[in-house]
Amino acid sequence: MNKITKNIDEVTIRFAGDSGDGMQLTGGQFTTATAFVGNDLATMPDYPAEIRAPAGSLAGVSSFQINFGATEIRTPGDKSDCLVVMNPAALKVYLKNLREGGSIIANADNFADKNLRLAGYESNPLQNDSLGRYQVYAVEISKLTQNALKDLNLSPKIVDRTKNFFALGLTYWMYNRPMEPTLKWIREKFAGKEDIIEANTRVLKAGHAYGETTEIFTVRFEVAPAQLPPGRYRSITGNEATAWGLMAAAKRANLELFLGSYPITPASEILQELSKYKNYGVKTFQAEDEIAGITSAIGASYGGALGATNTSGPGLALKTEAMGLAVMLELPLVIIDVQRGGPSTGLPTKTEQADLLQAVYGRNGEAPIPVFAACSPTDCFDTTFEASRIALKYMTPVIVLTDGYIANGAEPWLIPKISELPDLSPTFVTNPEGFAPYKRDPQTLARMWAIPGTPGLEHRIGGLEKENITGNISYDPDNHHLMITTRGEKINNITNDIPLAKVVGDESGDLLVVSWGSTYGAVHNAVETKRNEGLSVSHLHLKYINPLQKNIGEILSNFKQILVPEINLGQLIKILRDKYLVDAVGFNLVRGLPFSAVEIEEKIDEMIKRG
Amino acid sequence: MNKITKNIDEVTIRFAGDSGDGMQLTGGQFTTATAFVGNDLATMPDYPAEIRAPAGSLAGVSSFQINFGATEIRTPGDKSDCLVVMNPAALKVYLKNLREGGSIIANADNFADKNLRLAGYESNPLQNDSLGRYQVYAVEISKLTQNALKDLNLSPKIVDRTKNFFALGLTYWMYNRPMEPTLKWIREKFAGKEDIIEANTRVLKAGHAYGETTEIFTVRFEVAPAQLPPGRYRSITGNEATAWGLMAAAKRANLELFLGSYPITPASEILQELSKYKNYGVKTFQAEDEIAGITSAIGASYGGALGATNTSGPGLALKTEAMGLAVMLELPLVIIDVQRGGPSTGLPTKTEQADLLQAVYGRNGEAPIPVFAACSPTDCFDTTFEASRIALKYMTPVIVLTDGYIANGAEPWLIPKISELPDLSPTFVTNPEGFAPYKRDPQTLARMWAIPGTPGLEHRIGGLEKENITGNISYDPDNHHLMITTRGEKINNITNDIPLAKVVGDESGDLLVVSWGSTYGAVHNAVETKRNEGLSVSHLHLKYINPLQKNIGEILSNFKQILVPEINLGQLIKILRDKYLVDAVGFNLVRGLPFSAVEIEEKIDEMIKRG
Amino acid sequence: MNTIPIYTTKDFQSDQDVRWCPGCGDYSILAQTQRVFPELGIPKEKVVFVSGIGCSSRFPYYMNTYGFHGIHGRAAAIASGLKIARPDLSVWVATGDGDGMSIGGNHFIHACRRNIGLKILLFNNQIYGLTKGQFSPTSLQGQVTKSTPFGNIDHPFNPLSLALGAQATFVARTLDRDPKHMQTVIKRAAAHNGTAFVEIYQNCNVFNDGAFELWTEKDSKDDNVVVLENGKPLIFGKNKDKGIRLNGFTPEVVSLTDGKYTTGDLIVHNEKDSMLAFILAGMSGIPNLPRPVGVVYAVEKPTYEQLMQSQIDEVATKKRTGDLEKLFNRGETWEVK
Amino acid sequence: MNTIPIYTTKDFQSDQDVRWCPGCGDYSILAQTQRVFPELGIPKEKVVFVSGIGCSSRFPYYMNTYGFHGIHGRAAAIASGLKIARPDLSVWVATGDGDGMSIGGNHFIHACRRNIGLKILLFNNQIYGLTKGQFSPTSLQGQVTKSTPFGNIDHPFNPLSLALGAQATFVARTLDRDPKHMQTVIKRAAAHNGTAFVEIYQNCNVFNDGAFELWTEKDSKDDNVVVLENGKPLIFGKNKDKGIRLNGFTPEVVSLTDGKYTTGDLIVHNEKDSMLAFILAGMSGIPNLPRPVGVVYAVEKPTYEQLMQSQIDEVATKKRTGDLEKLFNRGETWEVK
Ligand SMILES: Cc1ncc(C[n+]2csc(CCOP(=O)(O)OP(=O)(O)O)c2C)c(N)n1
Ligand SMILES: Cc1ncc(C[n+]2csc(CCOP(=O)(O)OP(=O)(O)O)c2C)c(N)n1
Ligand code: SF4
Ligand code: SF4
Ligand SMILES: [Mg+2]
Ligand SMILES: [Mg+2]
Repeated sequence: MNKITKNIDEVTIRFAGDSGDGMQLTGGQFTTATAFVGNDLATMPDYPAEIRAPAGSLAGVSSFQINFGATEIRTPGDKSDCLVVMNPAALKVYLKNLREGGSIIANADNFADKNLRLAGYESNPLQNDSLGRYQVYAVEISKLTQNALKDLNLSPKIVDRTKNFFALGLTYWMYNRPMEPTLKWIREKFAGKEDIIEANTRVLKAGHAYGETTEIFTVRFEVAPAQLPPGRYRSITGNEATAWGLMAAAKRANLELFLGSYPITPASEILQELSKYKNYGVKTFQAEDEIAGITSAIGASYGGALGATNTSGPGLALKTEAMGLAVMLELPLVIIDVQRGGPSTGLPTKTEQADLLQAVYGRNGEAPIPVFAACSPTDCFDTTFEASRIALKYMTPVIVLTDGYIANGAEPWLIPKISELPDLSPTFVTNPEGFAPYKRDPQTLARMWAIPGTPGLEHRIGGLEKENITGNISYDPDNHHLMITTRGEKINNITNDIPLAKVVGDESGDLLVVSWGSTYGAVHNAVETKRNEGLSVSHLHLKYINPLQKNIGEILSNFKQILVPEINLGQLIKILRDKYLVDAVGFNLVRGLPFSAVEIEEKIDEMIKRG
Repeated sequence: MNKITKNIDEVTIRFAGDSGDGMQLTGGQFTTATAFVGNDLATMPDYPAEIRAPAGSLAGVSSFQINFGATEIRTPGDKSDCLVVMNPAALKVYLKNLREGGSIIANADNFADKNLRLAGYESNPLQNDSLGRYQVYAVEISKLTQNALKDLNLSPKIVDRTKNFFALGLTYWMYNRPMEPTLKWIREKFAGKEDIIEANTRVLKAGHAYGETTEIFTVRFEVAPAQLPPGRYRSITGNEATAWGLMAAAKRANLELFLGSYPITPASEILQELSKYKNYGVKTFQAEDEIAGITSAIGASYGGALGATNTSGPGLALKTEAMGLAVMLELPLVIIDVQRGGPSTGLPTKTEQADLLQAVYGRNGEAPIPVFAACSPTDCFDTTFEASRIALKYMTPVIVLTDGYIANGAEPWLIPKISELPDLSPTFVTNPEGFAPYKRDPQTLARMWAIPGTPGLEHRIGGLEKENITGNISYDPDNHHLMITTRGEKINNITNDIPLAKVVGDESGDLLVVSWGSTYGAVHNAVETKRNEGLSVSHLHLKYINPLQKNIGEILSNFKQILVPEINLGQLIKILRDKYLVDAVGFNLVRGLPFSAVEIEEKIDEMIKRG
Repeated sequence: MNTIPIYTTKDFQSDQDVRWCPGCGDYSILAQTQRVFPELGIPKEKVVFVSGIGCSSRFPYYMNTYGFHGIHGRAAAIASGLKIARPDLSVWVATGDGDGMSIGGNHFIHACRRNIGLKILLFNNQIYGLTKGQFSPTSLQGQVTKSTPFGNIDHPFNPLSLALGAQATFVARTLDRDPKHMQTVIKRAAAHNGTAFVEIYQNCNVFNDGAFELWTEKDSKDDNVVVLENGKPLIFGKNKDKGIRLNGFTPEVVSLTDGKYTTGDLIVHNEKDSMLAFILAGMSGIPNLPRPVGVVYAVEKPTYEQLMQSQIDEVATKKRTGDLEKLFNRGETWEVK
Repeated sequence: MNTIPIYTTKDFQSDQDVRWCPGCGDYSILAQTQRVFPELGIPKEKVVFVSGIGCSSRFPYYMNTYGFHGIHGRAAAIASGLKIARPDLSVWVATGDGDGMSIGGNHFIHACRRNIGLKILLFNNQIYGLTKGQFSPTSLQGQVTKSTPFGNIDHPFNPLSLALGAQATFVARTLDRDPKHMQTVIKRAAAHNGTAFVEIYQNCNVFNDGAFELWTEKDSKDDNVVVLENGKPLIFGKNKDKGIRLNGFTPEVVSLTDGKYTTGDLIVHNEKDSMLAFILAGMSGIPNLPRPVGVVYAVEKPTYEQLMQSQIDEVATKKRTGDLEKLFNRGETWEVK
């Protein structure tokens, strides 16, 4: 056969099938192989809604998308170039995310009556002409798998379970990925179960061979390695990175890490991940509710640990009162909010950015808390580490905002050397001389920290207003004003401790697009595209939501128009307009989905045209 | 004796003494007598911090301030003209609130060693010249009381308890108030206890006679009746008015009232008041916590009652998650937040305005809730009634903000005719035809309301995102965006249903002072004073915080400068700046105290001067 | 006078697709409930199912009655408000071991204490199902779950003991795999005046499969379950050859065939004995004892809503029905002309 | 090796003015605590008092140890985090019937269940003191309070039963007016390994004066209180002439002088018998029985913090002390040059 190899810069593939079809595993293996050849990449699983639905149903579809390339990859990809579907429901759900002209690889064996009906198809889309705008490869994956294993005497159920490896092998061929990492993984994973090893290995190879030998595939693609900073990499999800960021911070602070938590989608993996590291000075406490999650963490911080708590929106709401206590006590605390679709229970498995105002303003009284937002899976590590640094240095709770999109997404992570991370060790007071619990560091305004167990420093703290310096209860009006403003100043002081913001693109121009959190990638790509087209547009990404960096006002003032895309009805924009009195314009789609670069691009065009 | 009578327009008196001295009762009686003569008035108790302190200590002082006059009275008064003190601690605490040249009436008998020491006086201030700037009347109140009761054979303890009536009688004489209302009250209150009636009566009269006959008092004051709208009046505190506002709304809606509540200072009186009215179709439920308070109220609303819940800042924080549920369910609910000093436990018995941003923004996801603020004790009635109207008409939770200052303060209230209040009756759907739980009124966008017990309308609602019209669970991206924006629009629609804002003073000029909530009175007085001095300053008061009235932007644009005084670090101002991009300036004192008019006046001068 | 229509199981099935994992024990609970409801004599429109969040909390969607899917842990509180406002309704709470015993533990014990007329069905699968497999307050010590990779160190609640300690007036246990028994228990709960608490052992075949096998599987259940019947001695075993007697206050298994003990030595169940109820509930914590199922405790005590109504009636009798106009004008008032 | 200084009561008195109402029962609790602490052999700096909000929750300010005045209801949760992070500390919770049983009920039962090493002192005055007199979950039915002008319709918790139902391993009751008894009980609580729960009857002389008179006043207490002593029969009365025996499972008062019963017929207290504990706790709910005070229940069970430490040790032995650098580089990694 004559096969053509095309060189391309970037590809997005989605594997989709029923929950039981092993799509997450398939995607994971594809990711490993892709990392192995040195592409940059980003991945995104999409699970079905919380409760498992009947096999073959639309609600039961599970998928995994990977975007990889020879250049820097910032999102798991907007539309996919290739859609691998194991059943009709998967096709139904994800066809709209396939770009025009993209490829569909379908397990034709599963496009039978019952499954078609479950997916709501009246006739078989592989056989009518409804998919004319795409490149359709209807492959009898189930049968080919059975053929490959005919002589092995395995139960039909087990045979059926290996069919995802056929799809994987086929895509390995198509995108020219090495099979070796997966073969190694199979050997290790199923060590001792020789028949399973044999079966999976055979099926993977069969898929690969099918691409190589059959006539229906005429093109294969080559994606050259990306220019990544040198070093050792691994793939990491946002939630893993958050967990590890906390561990690294505790390590560099020489403190034990205490996580007080209550499970909630999509934040539970942080608890689950940290609960594996009992032997790393990590204590996890699955509390009875979110309130106990945060208050136990405050108790632990009081005892001299790095206290942390993680949750999603509804849980953050419940932690509100206790956050105010942490503000009053001036104890370090890291609060992680993995945002999901709201309000209320909302769309628990979908992504959103609508907790920002809650994080910044949602407390009784004047209770300022720094709020930082992560912009990608790996940035969750950096942001959590940075939040811990500020929490310990300024004796304050800090909120880290991530969201379902980056929490579940994964990308390659340049593994840091722990010893090269900043030292975060706090100074515990031990000398009774001159000690007062609310005496402050004149520069940071952080109060002194003395922990129980220190002789001679016995003292009492609490949530009532306290007298400046002594920390005794005080009802004095002027003292109250002083303490309120001091606590505010302390948080504002953090602006002296964080880098200035940097614009990507020109420092002035027609349009500045301001992003925060997980919209980073889509905005970055869109602005890049539009700059390449010659438009005068730049990009400002904000990691620090509260306090804002010192030079934000100046940056904003250098552009004719300002666009703030957010997956909410406009939240960051409120803060920018209030603070800088700039007539920024919002772009708000609240659909439980990340923005695509194309959506941003269109909005940029519209703004530039309008002038 | 030759006594002069001076006519004055307005007086402020403060009665202060130990917690056991009956100052609240004294103040209450003075208020009744003052109302009786037709003055306008406003009152304010000041209790000691929560836990009772030793007799005679500074922490144990309790006081009652009344401001009354021949003109409209809008605050309980800044500084007092006359300070009645029953012990040295009371003098120590409140002297700074007495205007220069003001009068002090002191119970000289209590200015003995122990009490002086407890108050921190080294020598007797009545005897040294430290009070030279004031008119001091040192009266042996205890002894004179004993003399009056010598022959009655009462225990010394009981005799001592009547001495506040001596002070009361004396002030009645000084300010020319009738004794009859108090004499009547004594007869009714102590009916059956003839000796107590006799004692109190005698002592009251003795105090009055003392003023009339002794030489030390040479001046008495005459305050003419005020021009108040005609009708029947009573004195009412803010918390009472809130409770009654809810009752009146339920009555006019033909619904039962259900209050789910958990005690918290300074909001508990609302629960306590409503718990008295079992026979008025009012059900009060003291729940196990604030969360059960609000969720039980949501349950009751679901059942077709007017559900309400009341609390203060820390409790509002706890209700956050459930408020989001109410938004999603689109059920009527009135949430009352009597603000107090924060953050955290803060200053529980003091006043503050720092829950505004929490009320407007403090929820996960996009969860818009109308927020209204009361500006005076009687306005609590109107605001609560209005909140109920909107809640029922728009099927939405509504937050009412009051604060410790107006909750505990009292003023005369023109008693409304229930039958003349607007009809708030909702329409419960009963016809299954065309029913869908999220079908909306095209004008208000309120959804249909069908309550359990209605045959054929069985349906399910919940906190997950729901499909437009049917209310079924929906994970559809576009539906989510539609529902998010629809819920937002519904709240914005309320602007069509509320009156336009009115400026007091000119419609344009140099300076507009914008107030909300309880700062109304001080700002009003200050602006009036400054206008009388010829300054170009006007006053805009906002009752509707969310949504803002339609004409706010236009009003703001007509002034050169805008001043927003708030008892917080600047909260309403953030919303105004964001929304209207006006460079408003904040004036922020967070001392647990209301603003005084003088403070506002000074700020106005400063702004006008700066130009 | 209204007559109640004659219902069938179908009448209680809503039009929503049931979305539990195939094989989940929740299906049985739903089926039994739908089967029993036609017999309760309650008009459909008077029934409300309230829930929190969890797999179990999806229950209301599938019942063709009024339904309220609340927020996590708050079902009992929501239902309390509803029942107080509307004592005429039959209010049911569907909750899980996480929803009802972890985040919702406080509302649960307070509902029990108040004896508010709620029927609380606790779907106990000893795991967090919806969030995919973390331990719950009823998970066993040592249990490996997503959040306890080295085994759970929490000691579990005994839901029956907790309810009794919180003054519940009706406490029962049943099993997803015993439809007939569940039906009886649900009927008893429905008939109870006040808070009725039913713990249902429910298999989560995805995250905690087989947790209750011993008590539900054909070959083991007879020897490991003792079915409580009021007034009857505690006998169990495939051949009804074993019984429970008290040794001091501690229950122990005795053989009825070795001649040492006879039926007369056994505990006789008395639903109204609160002390016995604690002993029976406590059996779950003692190794080698069979698991009691059935109505452990059931006594009549005035309900919260009855007490509230009496108080309203009393006050109304003493003070007449309130007239707001009069109230506003009562006490110190004055006229301005 | 450090030796612990010899303390006096004074050493445990902080420099803060005590701000309870004159006559409040809280003074006695403070005094007994300060009296007992020198005898506990715990270095002062190792002691932390954690509280919520309420009159009782001001307690930490007055103890010259480390102190944490939290938010309403959360003391047990704060203290749990502290104790887990710092098992070396002696962590005490001072809470009220509102703080600990109403808003804080859930944290309370979960602390009991987990057997976390906290000493929980519940100042039960059957009222909300700090907020000036609303009823609490331990207020009596019928009690007139600020929020129940026509009498309380809530049925109260029995704190001892609730703690037992939640699997507490140490449960005791004492009285503000019996200093010696309180001292013994506090010492026993301090010595207990795991959660120790002590209910203290505390008079709020301002909002609920005399609530416990019957059991604290000279002329009535002997006939109305039975002091529990492990291994001893339940005898009480001014002349030690009455006892408690069981009638079925129900305790009843018998005379020891009318010849019908002797000491041998009486209940013999056994702190380790969980079923007896429920019976003794339940006595408060039965009219005409004397109120038991003392240690109702005390058993040893591994504590949460011990189990956590064992698990840490076990994992550390199996997997060595974690090396973060290695962890980060474990599994699938690749090199970019
Ligand atoms: C405030 C809040 N916290 C956490 C969650 C996440 N959550 C949903 S269900 C659940 C526990 C479910 O367990 P259970 O109640 O036992 O129900 P099951 O799914 O096992 O039936 C949790 C933790 C949530 N939805 N809301
Ligand atoms: C979140 C919150 N809700 C309510 C309150 C108000 N509050 C303070 S103490 C208290 C109850 C006090 O009763 P209890 O715990 O019995 O303590 P006591 O004062 O009787 O010692 C309440 C309701 C609060 N401070 N915070
Ligand atoms: S996860 Fe478990 S409890 Fe939930 S539906 Fe599936 S089997 Fe049932
Ligand atoms: S209110 Fe009651 S509990 Fe509080 S300090 Fe006073 S007497 Fe004690
Ligand atoms: Mg469960
Ligand atoms: Mg109390």
